[in-house]
Amino acid sequence: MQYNISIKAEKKNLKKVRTFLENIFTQMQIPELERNQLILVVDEILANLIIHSAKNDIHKNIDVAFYEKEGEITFEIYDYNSPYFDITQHKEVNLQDLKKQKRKGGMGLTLVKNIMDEVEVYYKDNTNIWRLQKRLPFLLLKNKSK
Amino acid sequence: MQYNISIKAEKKNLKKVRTFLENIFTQMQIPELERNQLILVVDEILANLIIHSAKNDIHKNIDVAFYEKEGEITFEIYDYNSPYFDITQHKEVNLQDLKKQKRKGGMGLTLVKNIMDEVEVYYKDNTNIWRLQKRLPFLLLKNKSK
Amino acid sequence: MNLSIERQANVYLLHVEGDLDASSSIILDNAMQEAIQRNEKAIIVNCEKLNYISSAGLGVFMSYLSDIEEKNIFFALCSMNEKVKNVFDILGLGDLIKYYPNQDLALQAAK
Amino acid sequence: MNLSIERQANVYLLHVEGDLDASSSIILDNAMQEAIQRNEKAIIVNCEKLNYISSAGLGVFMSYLSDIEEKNIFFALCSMNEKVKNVFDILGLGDLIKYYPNQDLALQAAK
Ligand SMILES: Nc1ncnc2c1ncn2[C@@H]1O[C@H](COP(=O)(O)OP(=O)(O)O)[C@@H](O)[C@H]1O
Ligand SMILES: Nc1ncnc2c1ncn2[C@@H]1O[C@H](COP(=O)(O)OP(=O)(O)O)[C@@H](O)[C@H]1O
Repeated sequence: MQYNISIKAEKKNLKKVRTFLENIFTQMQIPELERNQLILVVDEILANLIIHSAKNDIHKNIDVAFYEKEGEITFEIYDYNSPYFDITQHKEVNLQDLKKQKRKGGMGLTLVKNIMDEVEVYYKDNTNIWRLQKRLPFLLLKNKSK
Repeated sequence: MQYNISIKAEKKNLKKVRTFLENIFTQMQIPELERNQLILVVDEILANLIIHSAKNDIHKNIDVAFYEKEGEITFEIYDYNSPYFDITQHKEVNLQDLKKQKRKGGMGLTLVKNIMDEVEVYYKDNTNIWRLQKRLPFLLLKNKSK
Repeated sequence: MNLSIERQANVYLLHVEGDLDASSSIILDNAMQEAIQRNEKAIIVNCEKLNYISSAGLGVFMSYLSDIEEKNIFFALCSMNEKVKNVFDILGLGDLIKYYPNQDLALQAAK
Repeated sequence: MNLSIERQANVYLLHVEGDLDASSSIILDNAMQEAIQRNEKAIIVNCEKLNYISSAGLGVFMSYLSDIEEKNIFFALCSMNEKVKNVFDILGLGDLIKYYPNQDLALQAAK
């Protein structure tokens, strides 16, 4: 079972994606904290793509795919609006620097990397594909007990 | 905003699709009766495709897309497992005939056609694309009042 | 979906619960077949707790109407919620299948 | 998201409600800016009714920490639900921002 949601690059759509995921995760009986972390991760990436990549152009599309397989959650987020984003160049945020610089941003990707087991971006057909994975072993137990 | 759900051709997935749509339609504040009709329509087509087209082969995929635009609900259902299905050849069910023949099936497409404003199947890239549309004018009013 | 059977005098009461779709209709099918084979005088299907029905569920009833007529069995559905009744009505099944808004009315008619 | 302001003695209490994401964080930003400009002695942000926070929301607090320090303002967050606190903790923000599990403790500390 794979779920997709396609949105226009508008910040007000962030809430819609969160509600969409909340529904799916509740159905999957993922506990509240994990549910929130997974939703947060997608919210962070989408916010980045809306702001830095699509630059709030509401005619631009972003697609989110979600599936679960053998106890592993995978998100794929398709960004059609940016050259290759080399996430391997991204460094963990330094909070003291952030404070000194009075910057409002800069913590999103750090959060994402801390929550997920795997965060990769690869570039194909002019598209940055963000693949985010997290193992939730209890999902496996639940499936087995069926 | 477009939603997609991709399932394996297994009857037990019908319930999952219904729950998925129920969540979206509840969020859209579509009233209960209309919500049920829309869910029913997708359920009927998917059941047909699982049984008649994918023949219960759980390795076969079926995709469902959903979007709303200007007060019109559109479903697109992608069937990769069947030659062109010419729906224009389908005739409204005759209940007396059904009773005489003791058939269990035969009412699905009639239901679908009665509920939706537009039911078409077109064939492209070895795929039957079922497009089902229904106008729900009150959605338009809701959007305007935002 | 869940089925339970209740007897009231000469009436075989089938309570259906949950979702009746292409996946679960086989359960109803077996129960209907069993009820008809027992040569019951009256079969009433109480749909009070039926949340959802698709054509596969309604098709089960349709497929036994001829047998029911031959065997002179009283057959009726009752107590559908608004959603389920709406599907029943769209297909015009009221012309072929008796329907009562509650179980008491159905039981009275069965006498 | 919704914001409301409450005064308690020398404390400027900001109640945040709903979802604090990249879309709504501008509202919080304006309120924080306003509070700091007023030369308040103490600012406490009560998060009891905050349902969700992303880095955009937390980033607003981060961006004012230097100003707050310069102006010698007491600043703390309090009463986060488990989800919100979890995000705060993952980033290790407890090292830079005072946090109290309830408003009374925060008010006491502000004295
Ligand atoms: N898809 C993208 N395209 C271009 N630049 C990006 C993209 N995503 C992130 N960035 C850059 O990476 C930086 C770090 O991202 P992040 O940690 O999420 O911080 P922020 O909260 O500022 O978005 C951003 O400030 C931005 O400059
Ligand atoms: N995708 C399909 N591929 C092949 N045959 C189909 C397909 N969909 C429907 N059919 C045929 O059309 C008939 C009418 O469909 P329908 O009214 O839904 O009745 P049923 O309840 O038997 O599926 C079916 O009995 C089946 O033989």
